[in-house]
Amino acid sequence: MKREAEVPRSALHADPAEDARDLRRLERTWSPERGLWGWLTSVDHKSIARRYVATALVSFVLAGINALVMRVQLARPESHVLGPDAYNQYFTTHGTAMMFLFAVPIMEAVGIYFVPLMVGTRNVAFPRLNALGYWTFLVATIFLWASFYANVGPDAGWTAYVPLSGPQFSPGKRVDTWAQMITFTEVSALIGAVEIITTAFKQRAPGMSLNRIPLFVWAEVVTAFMILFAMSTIATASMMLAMDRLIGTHFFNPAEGGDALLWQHLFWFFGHPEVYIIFIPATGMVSAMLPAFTRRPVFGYTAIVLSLIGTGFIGFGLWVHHMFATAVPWLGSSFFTASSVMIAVPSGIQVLCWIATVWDGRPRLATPMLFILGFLVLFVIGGLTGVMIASVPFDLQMHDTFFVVAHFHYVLIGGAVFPLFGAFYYWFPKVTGRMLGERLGKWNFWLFFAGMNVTFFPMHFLGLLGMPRRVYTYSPDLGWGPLNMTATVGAFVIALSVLVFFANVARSLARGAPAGDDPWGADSLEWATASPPPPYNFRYPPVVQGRAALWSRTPDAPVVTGLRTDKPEILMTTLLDAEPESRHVHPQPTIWPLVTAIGLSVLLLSLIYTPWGLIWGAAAVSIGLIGWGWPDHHRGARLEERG
Amino acid sequence: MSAPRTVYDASALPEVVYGSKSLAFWGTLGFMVVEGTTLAILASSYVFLWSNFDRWPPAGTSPPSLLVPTISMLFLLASNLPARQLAKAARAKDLRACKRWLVACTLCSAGWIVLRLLEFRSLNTRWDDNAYGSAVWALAFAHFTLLAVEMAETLLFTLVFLTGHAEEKHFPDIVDDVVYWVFVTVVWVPCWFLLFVLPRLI
Amino acid sequence: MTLPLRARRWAAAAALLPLAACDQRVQSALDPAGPQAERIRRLMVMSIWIAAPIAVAVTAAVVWAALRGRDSAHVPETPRADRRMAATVAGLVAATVVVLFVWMISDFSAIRSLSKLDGRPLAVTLVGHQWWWEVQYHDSVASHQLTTANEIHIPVGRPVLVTLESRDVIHSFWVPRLHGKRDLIPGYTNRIWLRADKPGAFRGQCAEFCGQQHANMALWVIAEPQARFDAWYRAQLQPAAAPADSTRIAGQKAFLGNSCVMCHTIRGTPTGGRNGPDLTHLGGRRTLAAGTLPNTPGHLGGWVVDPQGIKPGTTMPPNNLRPDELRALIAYLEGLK
Amino acid sequence: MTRPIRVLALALSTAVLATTSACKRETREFRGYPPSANPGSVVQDVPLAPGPRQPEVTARSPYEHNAYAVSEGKRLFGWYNCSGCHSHGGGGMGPPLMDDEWIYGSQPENIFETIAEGRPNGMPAFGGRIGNDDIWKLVAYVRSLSALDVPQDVRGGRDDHMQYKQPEQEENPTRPKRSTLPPAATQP
Repeated sequence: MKREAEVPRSALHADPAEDARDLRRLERTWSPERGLWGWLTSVDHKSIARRYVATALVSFVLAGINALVMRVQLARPESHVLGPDAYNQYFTTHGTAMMFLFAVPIMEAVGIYFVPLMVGTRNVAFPRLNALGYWTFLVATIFLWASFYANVGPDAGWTAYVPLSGPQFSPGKRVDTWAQMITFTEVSALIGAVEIITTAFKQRAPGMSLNRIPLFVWAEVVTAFMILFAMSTIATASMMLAMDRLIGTHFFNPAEGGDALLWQHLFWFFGHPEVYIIFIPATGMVSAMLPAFTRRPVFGYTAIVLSLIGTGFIGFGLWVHHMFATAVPWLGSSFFTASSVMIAVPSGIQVLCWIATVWDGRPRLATPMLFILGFLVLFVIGGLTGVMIASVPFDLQMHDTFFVVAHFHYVLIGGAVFPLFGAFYYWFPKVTGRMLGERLGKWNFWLFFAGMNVTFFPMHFLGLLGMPRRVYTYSPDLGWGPLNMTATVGAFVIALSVLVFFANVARSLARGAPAGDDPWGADSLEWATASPPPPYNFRYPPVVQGRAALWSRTPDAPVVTGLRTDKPEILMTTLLDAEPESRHVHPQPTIWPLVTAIGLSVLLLSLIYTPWGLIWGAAAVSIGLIGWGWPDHHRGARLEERG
Repeated sequence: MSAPRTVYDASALPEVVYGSKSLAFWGTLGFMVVEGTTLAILASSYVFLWSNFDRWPPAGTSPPSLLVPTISMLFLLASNLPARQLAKAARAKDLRACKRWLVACTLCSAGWIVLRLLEFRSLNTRWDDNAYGSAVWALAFAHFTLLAVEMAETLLFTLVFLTGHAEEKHFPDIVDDVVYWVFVTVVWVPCWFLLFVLPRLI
Repeated sequence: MTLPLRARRWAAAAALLPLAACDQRVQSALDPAGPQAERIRRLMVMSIWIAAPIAVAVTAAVVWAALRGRDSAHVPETPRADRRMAATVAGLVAATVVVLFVWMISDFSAIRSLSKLDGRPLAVTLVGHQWWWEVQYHDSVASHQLTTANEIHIPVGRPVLVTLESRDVIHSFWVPRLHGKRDLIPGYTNRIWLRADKPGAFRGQCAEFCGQQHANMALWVIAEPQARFDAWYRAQLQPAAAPADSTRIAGQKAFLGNSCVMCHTIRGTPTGGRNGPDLTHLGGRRTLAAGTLPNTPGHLGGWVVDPQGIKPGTTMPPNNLRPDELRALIAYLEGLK
Repeated sequence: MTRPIRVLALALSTAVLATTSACKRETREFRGYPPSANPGSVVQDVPLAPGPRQPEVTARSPYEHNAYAVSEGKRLFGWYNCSGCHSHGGGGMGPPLMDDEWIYGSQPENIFETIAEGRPNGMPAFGGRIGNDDIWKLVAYVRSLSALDVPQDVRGGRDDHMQYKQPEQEENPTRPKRSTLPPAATQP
């Protein structure tokens, strides 16, 4: 190892030439390689997160098209756009893709992009693992959609209840694709969770003690913890389902002591937290955007953080409210009613804090703000219907009807997609360096808001009128036609609004107004660097002096120097107070995550066909992991050479 | 952005840190949570399915043999002794001791694998006999994969060290590997109790 | 709720104004015909009356908050204003908790009133099949037991205890005008209590996704006064009447000579298939194919010849009958009153 | 960004190619195959006679590669009480169906004929009682019991009831033996 003094380090140079040399070296160290190889080997959290977002948006569009086709089928009674076989694949793939390939990954992806920037560090904690997470996610996406278009789309519902999804009633490989796709995406989600937790715990800028962590980062951390428990559960459950289908185990076969309800318990033990895994990051986005548009910090920081943590805990205690119709004992169901009602309290606290922020601030009605206001209205409606169906009697009537469809679309679109679209408008300038158009943005919002209500509000009434969900047709005698037609019209309005969004993106990429570092006058650290951020994020790691990092910054704000510029070094700090603790050398770009992901694909895909896939796949994965783990020595770090 | 003035110099900070100060520790911890949850879910499924049976193991299935599983479990626990020595050597950055204990640990982990393969035969049931068989096999096999992963990781470190590719940053990695080692071995104790002892007690 | 009846009706109507256009209420949870559905409807109306003002208030607060400070000059943040806001938010949170608590208590009181009905129940077992319902009436006298399909006749005012079982996948029994739903789960035996307080035909539908024809798995609950129910029951116990005229005799021959007998039973003939519905009194039923088609000769003919065109993926195979055979078969089956 | 897109497109099209083979396996034809698939054209009336095995017709049945049809065949096998004699393929009063002995031939057409026209000593004729399309499904299922030409990804898994046998997908192909008619079948 070279002696310390000879190592090039970042320093504040008075001499501009020296300063420029230093900057060039830093840039060289952090930049990915050029061309396709560089693209395949990149471990930069920003480029990986961009790919995540793009891939998830592809699923969003495709699953949205599924929804449109289904709405056309349901617009009139007894229409013949889709048969039952196709319809079942359409709605299953719609739900599966929206949950597993769009909502969860895109929420994590925004976290992977912005958590390092917001805490003032240069990359996520495990960049190569991060790349692996993306590649597995990509494989899962391609796999599900290819299966769907090849008529192997899963058709047992995104909940895949056994025994319908079991070996006897789902012949062929349709449900196997579902089960394996779940395992794939969970690998990627779990990796993302570990990234986010570690980054937020160990890589915060000096001075960013626990009580100064931005609310968005808090939200991502709480989500990541929920993912660790929830996603391992569903990955285990989907493996059990796959084993029942492939090697004849009896977890879910009642005749041999298995249990159909075991699946439902496991599924919903994951499935309910899943909703919060999608929703909590969205609340984080709201809390991140509000200061910029109300020109004041979010009201009730501590209350919001505690609410997030509370939601994270209670979220695991109410899964049985999805199973009231299966005849859970009354006593048990009362407990789950109580916890389902109780979770409205932390959500209520957050909503009240946001309204208080707007109330006491000087709101500026830019597009992101409109999406926040729309979110508040829609989410409250969805939350209220949620409290309704927490009640056992109410749920016995409305469970598995269009009332529930309306409810969860209000919560998921209103509660998560609206903040997400707001976040697109808010952070697009940071990611691309260009502003999105405000005019189209307003169109986008109002069409979305109107379409959302026209589509889903009538569904409440369809449910009350007795229309069950997951039906591909209905009789004209039942009087559901007009409301369904209304909903279909609304769905096309939503589609139009999404088109407007993409038009806006295309227009901005071509000739959008340049953004500058901080177009919104926001308060968090990602705005302290250029737009788009350089590969190393910050020339010097910043030092945080208050909760609103930028607003509380003094003119002579301290920065950290002394990190090496010839090696990708990052600063590690202590968990509680974010005191500088050590320096950590990050890995270089590498192909091995991709190789490992390919090995993992071999493992999981061949497992659909034969148990021996485990052996072949394990061999394939091992190749990737050996390559990954084998040290590549740069700058003579080998101990033995040192003597 | 006004020019930064005050400087916080990081150059004196250490590059190699151990335990909860190191990044890898947190990654390991995360994956321990994931794998612990997986085992907990399989164990809960085992208990859940138990409630469907009058007798457990069900009539016609003999209970699992105790001898090999107990030896295997004790061996797992005992293997923590060399692992502990390995961690100590890594903390002391003692290259030679590390090599020695890495080899010992690799041998230990190979021992686990052999014992676990024998243990599968002590289950006295097949995974496709009934739900009992499925639950037992799933738990035992899931833990087997953890053992295999730990063996592979230790083996990789052993090869890196024996071929002279070791770097200083590997020492904390070895300590994390030992943390995982402790997790993998200790987590089996409740599983062993659940699979082999509890059905005999109730 | 002590409002006068008319006011209550009006309130319910106001809450559900968008529904005024539709009067097809055979399957509406808002038009209860039994005590449980009525109890749940009251709970639903109450919930809507709690929720709607909250939604309106929040929307108003959001809009007002967004507009009021928009053009104002800088509002200085004073610690006092922040404290006042904190007190307001705390008060609203407390109010939320109180509302939720009251709401939850009313849920619990509704649960209690749903669980059991007084009186000696009529025992019915409902067996779910992909994609139809098998209905068995129990009686201590073996010869008084009865199996029929896709229609449950019940006497008005008498409690019915429905035992729920499934032969294949999970289904869910749901007749919104009588009660909420209850799943039919393989390996489990569930029960649900019902009572119809007025005569009528109430449509129900499978509510748990059960495969290709989940959408066309309906049934009817027909509540009749006790005397009519008894008459119906007695008639159902009879085996099918032997066909009298030549067309129907030919129809019976067609039935017995084709694949029908592999799955269906007509009591009084040498048939014993249990894979499809019992057809002994098919002519008396309201619908065919589990509520898919009205029971008319034309629909029956279409169903026999091309079931896969009507319910794609159903388990009934198409039948290649000669036209005269088909006509006779329809006449025979429609005659099984 | 054009390169990444090209890579994506390449990966996508490879995946699509890989899964198109799935189409045959996953199609669900509810109205049955067109009449050309009916047996009239392939099954000749062969007078039963003692002696060497009948020549096996080589035309293929429509359902050997279709998972849904095989599973429908399995359902019908249970519904039409084939298990009454053949047990769950293991044999009882009737011959076992999962071994390598095929008295009347193992080709789909042979089995079709066995089901449709019956065989001496107990096998009833189901022709006219079971539609041709359903018989073909039964044929596909029966052949899946001994894994004859029925690919593993098409064969069924375990049932949701008591297990009498291994799931079909775990069967290894059993090559049919050249067998002669049993003495009982030769008697008039």
